[in-house]
Amino acid sequence: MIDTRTAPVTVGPTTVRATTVATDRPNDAPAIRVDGLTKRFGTDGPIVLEDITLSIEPGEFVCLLGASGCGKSTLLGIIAGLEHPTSGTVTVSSGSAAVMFQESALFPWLTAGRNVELALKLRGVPRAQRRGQALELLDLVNLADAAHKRPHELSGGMRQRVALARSLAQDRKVLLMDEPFAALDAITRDLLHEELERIWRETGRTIVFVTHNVREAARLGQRVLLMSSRPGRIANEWRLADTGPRRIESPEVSRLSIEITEQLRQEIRRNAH
Amino acid sequence: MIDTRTAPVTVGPTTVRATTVATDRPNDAPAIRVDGLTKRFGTDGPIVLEDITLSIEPGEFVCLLGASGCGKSTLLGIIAGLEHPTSGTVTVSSGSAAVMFQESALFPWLTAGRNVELALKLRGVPRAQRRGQALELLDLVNLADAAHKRPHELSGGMRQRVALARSLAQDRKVLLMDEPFAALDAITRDLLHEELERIWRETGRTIVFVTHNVREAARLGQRVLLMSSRPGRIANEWRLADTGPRRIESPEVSRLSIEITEQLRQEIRRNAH
Amino acid sequence: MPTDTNTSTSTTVPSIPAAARAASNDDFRTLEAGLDALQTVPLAERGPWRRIVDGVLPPVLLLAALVLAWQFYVVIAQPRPDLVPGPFNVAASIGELWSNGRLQQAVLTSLARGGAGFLIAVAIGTPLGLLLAEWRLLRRALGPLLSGLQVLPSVAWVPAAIIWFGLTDATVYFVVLMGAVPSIANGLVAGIDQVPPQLRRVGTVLGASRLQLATLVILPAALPGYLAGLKQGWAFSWRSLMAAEIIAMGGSIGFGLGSMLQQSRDLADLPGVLATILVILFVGILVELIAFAPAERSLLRRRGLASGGTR
Amino acid sequence: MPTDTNTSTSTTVPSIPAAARAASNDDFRTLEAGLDALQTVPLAERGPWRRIVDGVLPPVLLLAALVLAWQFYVVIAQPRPDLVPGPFNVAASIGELWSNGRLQQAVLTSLARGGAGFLIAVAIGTPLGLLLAEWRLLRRALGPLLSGLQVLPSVAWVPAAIIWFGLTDATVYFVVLMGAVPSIANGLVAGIDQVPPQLRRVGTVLGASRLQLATLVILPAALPGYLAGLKQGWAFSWRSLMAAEIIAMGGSIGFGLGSMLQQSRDLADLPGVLATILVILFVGILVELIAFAPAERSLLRRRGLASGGTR
Amino acid sequence: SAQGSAATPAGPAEELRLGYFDNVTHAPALVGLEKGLLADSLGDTELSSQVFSAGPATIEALSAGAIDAAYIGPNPAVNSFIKSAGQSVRIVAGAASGGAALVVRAGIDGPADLAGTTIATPQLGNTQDVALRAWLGEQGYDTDTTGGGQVHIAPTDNAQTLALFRSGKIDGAWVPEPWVSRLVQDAGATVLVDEASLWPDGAFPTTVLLVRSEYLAEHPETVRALVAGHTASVDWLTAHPDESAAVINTKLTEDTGKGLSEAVITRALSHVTFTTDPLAATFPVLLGAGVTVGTAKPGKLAGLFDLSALNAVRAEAGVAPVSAAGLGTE
Ligand SMILES: Nc1ncnc2c1ncn2[C@@H]1O[C@H](COP(=O)(O)OP(=O)(O)OP(=O)(O)O)[C@@H](O)[C@H]1O
Ligand SMILES: Nc1ncnc2c1ncn2[C@@H]1O[C@H](COP(=O)(O)OP(=O)(O)OP(=O)(O)O)[C@@H](O)[C@H]1O
Ligand SMILES: [Mg+2]
Ligand SMILES: [Mg+2]
Repeated sequence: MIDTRTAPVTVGPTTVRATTVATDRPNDAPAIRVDGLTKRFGTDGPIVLEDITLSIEPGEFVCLLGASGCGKSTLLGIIAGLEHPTSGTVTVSSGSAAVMFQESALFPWLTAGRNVELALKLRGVPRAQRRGQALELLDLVNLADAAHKRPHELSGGMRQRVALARSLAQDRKVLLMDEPFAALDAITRDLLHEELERIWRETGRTIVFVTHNVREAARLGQRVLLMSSRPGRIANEWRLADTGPRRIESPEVSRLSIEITEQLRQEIRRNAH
Repeated sequence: MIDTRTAPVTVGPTTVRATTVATDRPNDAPAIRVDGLTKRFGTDGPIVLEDITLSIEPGEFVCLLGASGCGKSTLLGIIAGLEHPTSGTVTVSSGSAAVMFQESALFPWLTAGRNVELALKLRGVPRAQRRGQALELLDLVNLADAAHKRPHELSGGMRQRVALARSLAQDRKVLLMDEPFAALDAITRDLLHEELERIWRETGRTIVFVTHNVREAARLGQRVLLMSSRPGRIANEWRLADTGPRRIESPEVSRLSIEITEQLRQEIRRNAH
Repeated sequence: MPTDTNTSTSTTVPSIPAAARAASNDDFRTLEAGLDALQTVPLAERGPWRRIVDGVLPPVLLLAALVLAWQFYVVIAQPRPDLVPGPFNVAASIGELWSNGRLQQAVLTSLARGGAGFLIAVAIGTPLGLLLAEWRLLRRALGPLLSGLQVLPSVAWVPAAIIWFGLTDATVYFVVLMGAVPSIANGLVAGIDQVPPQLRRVGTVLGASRLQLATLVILPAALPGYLAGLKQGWAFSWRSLMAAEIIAMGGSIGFGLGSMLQQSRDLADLPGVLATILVILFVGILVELIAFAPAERSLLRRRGLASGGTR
Repeated sequence: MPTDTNTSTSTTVPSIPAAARAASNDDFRTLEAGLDALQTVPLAERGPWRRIVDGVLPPVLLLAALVLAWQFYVVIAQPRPDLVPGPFNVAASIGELWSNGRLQQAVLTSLARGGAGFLIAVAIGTPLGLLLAEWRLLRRALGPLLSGLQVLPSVAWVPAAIIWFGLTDATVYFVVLMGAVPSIANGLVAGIDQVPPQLRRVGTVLGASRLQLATLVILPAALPGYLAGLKQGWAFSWRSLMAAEIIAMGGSIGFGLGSMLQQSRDLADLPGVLATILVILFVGILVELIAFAPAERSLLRRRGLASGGTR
Repeated sequence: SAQGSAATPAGPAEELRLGYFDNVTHAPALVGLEKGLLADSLGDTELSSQVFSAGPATIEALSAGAIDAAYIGPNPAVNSFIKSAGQSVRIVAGAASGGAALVVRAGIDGPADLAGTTIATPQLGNTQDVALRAWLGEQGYDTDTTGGGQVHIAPTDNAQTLALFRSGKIDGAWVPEPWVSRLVQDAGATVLVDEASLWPDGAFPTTVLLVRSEYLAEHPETVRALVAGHTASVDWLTAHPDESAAVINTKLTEDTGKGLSEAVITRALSHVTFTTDPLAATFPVLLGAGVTVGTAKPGKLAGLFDLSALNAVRAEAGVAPVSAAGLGTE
């Protein structure tokens, strides 16, 4: 397997619409570096991830695509520091990463506002500033009005937006997202794509976005990594020159989707017996 | 509101690939007729469906599209005879309809095979023939090997395929599907689109398919009906000349999707306050 | 494998014109607001009046009908009054017990003992449950024993407790504890087990320390299960208390409802027995209604777990 | 509103060439098979040997340690043997009870009574639960009373039952029924309530008649809740039985474990009391292990509800 | 080796907690309390009392240290002594003798009619229960402790026994006074066997005065004062046979809210003898009977009696000492 991931990566010309949160991007050091990572669960389990080497630039939006059970969540968990690699190293240059999960995983006993405030508290923000900052963050996801509502009073899409606000509250340079929109209906998902892209452009976060939706990956990512299954490896990667927001129905997204789908299906076929 | 739904509908030139189950289509009577249908829950609830008139031809594949809570499931339930209309009439010419729900709703205490057999039993198929017919139906959805497995041992996609086989076991001319693929991952969903289309072409069923995924509707339907919310009405409809299987990434699907999405978004915006 | 070759494709996607974008931001907000409005249906609360009519009236009517039928039977069939007393006899018996103060004394004694025993059980069961939930080895070893203890009728402890502690309040407390502690501890363990692992992960990701994780995430998340355990623990306390009071009567054991029941039996005073049973039932229901039901309801409602409405 | 105008658009979609299609059918099947293989992970069953080591060894070791500590204490501190007998005394007491046949008789009597009472309770509780679940008005009226009865310690019925039925087995059965029937009925109601409405709808759609819906859909779906209710009902039967046997001793009431316990107490025979407690515990656990645990496990496993494995 | 006797005397106790039954056979306690004889004799030591209804509960209270002394039947006392390896209690005086009988329903005229009947006793292993089992054994009947056998023995609470007898659910009962008299007077029972007829001289212990051994070791003076008060009480009962019924009834009414009828109490008193002699020599016989019928285990009785206080009190009054029959200090 030829490995092109160690080649120096150049970020395409990005149109940043608004930089409310100023981020300086030191173009020298990658935001995330994964080196020869291998993972197996237990001592006699099968190898889940094998020899993954990867480097992600600051401010990059990377989509990680793969069939169910190929190890996407495991890889993300290792980058987040929730799991330990069996061998190999993982370096996140900014120290640690914010994570957003598929189910919003909001604390059901706290209102939307308090959920965000809890993240601020655990980050060490003084009590006096928390409320204001939480409201700002909720406003960023267009939910300032819902601060007093409890998770169960919100729709799935609103919950995911609160979760997004909460992960932004961590104020980490890197944001890891594990199929954050998989459980949402199509209309909401399209909207949240636009929302996420806007926030990415506004805040300059480095985002690793796990999905098994080819079109979602092609819609959002500057770079799409396709993983193979059993064991999980990086099978291929695609780059999109980023020229600003694009629509999911654009012919370019479609063209790329067709290409990725074809390879993904080949990967899946390999597992038939 | 101008109502064009009473205009006679002509089915486009359909390429039926294989007609293992021979279906004669009496082009005179529609398969489903809905006339001035209005529905409210309880006596003082808001009107959910208002004055819906609709006619669906035998063998037609109709997609019903609308935002969450617009009344799609209610309409489907009324056609299925699970709910009663407040006013107006619904006629299904073949007597009754098969229904498939979002969650597979397989009986968890029965194997896949037995689930299908139960449907055959309730239809009145003699015991001796059930096993064989169930296996045939499971084979139709490429699951003959999984007949002895219980629902929890199957993946979400496999469960929906069993549910599809079960609803085919009812052997009704009309098949109503309520967001059958909404809970599946994107890869599986794409595959099931192909599966469903193949089965539709092979069996010549009349299908009403509820979804809130614009691309799914544009991918599958010969006709797409867009519903407005609060109260639910048919806001618009599109027809696709059916020239055989198409891909979800095809430019035509994309073009139609853009158009439908724009109208759907307008419908949604109307509800902001 | 041929699919493993890496093709680094570069596609240029046309951007939406910047001019249109600024204008579309407002549009986007309206769209999102519209969707939010469509997807959140305000739950229609039924009025308190409606709730009472629906919830309280039918059982009260049934009860009234049953009492009427009973009285009717007594009037018609004229059964032996010592075997089938009428509702009036029972009511008179309650009145008498009330007027000579024995009823109040018994209720107060039993409630005080049950309450104290329950609180001690909570004080023991809670740390025990926490330990069991977080210390795997202890749980493997002690868990089955604790579940076994839940199978053992706490009434079986009464004779042993009497031998150890004599006819003193210590006996009653011991029996109550043996009944309530396992179920409180097991309730907490079950509650903690049901905490979705995702919530722990979120806590860790947000940077919570071990202590913060326990106090800010795990305990609040385990609260419904803990509350269910407490409720069951109270039921066990109350049952065990009654058993202990009935069996261990005399000595320096105060006069509780169980003792009153047993005394009525000794006097072959069936109206008194039935009156006491009614009082025990009434106190049990009252405690549930006053102490546990509101806590549970508000907890579940705040988390959207309440089972209400028609859907 | 402008969006309400109907535009009937007609788009022509190019079809995939028919020649390619036939060949792609096999491809499609492989693709689907590959996806199925990826999405179903066979659950790794732990071997029975491993299960025993993990599940049985720790509590047994702990138990052994506890017994050892107890014996140690008795040897070192030399407490009064009538207050703190040693493990050997208790073992000797079991041996003696066994050798003179009293133990076997007591276990058999209690088991027979508990079993018979439980079966009668099932026979009453099941139709009651069905009625309650399906007849809304009855449920509104009777439901709260039945829940109330569950709060009432069944031991409170013993004095009344003795007055009604004297010191006979009828007293014991009455008390057992008052304990077990409400919990069996409530368990069935809860089980039926938890049947997802979707399953009912599927049954209706498949053309099931009312009877078929009940027997082929609702009852099988409610089985886990019903089984849980049965299990709890058995626990209540056993508890109530012990209470009744301890309190209502004498007369023509046969000799059960509760009576044996009370007799040991009367003879100030603490080793006997402890031995009987152990036997009661053992019988309770055994019944759960033999009768309920396998049924529950297989039921849950067949429905994929078993909580097992590390994830 | 007994822990209790290892304790050193600590002077008179501050209080003495006394247990007794509301029974005619416990009349020395009733009279002593009612007439203040016990309290007078105890002086500064505060006297409190507790009513029990059964021997085992009394023993449990003694063991748990909830009471210090008690009036009780001989069998529970023996039981506790043996089970505790001689550490728990000491008998310091006798209280009553006689006053137990087997009463039966009409139609049972001799031992031969008892086959298949159900006979109640107050409690498994108590004095009457053992007597019944032993007697039935002599008559050739099989019995067992689980209620089986040719004659079913149902240990039943005395109050319950009266009700059950009235409703015909039992055929007879071996009970102490006043229950014998109540069954005879109130329920029409007839006496089949008077227990007195089974013993030489008709003398067998019914009630003794028992003290916790630790208490005895710590406060011998207090125990002596108790024994003195008890002796005074017994003496009063012997000296005032006409007044005793009234005094006893007053105390019973005070305790339970209900007295006994004149006829019952008079008949009962005539069958009981009050004496401070514990009849120590009969204890091995009692134990032997218990072992034979399976309600007791063999054991040593040596040390059960501590009659030094009693004999000192008797010596002061110029009465002959009583014998411990080699089972303890005199
Ligand atoms: N804690 C664990 N112990 C053992 N095996 C595990 C564990 N977590 C994951 N696995 C296995 O590792 C493989 C990868 O799992 P992972 O959850 O990372 O996949 P994924 O790509 O995120 O799948 P999905 O798309 O379904 O979320 C799977 O085969 C899974 O069974
Ligand atoms: N049984 C019912 N009682 C009262 N209101 C109901 C009931 N069922 C549905 N509704 C209401 O009717 C409206 C339409 O519901 P319906 O489920 O048909 O929508 P839907 O289009 O299927 O939505 P979704 O996409 O979320 O499935 C909603 O506002 C809902 O609250
Ligand atoms: Mg995953
Ligand atoms: Mg719906």
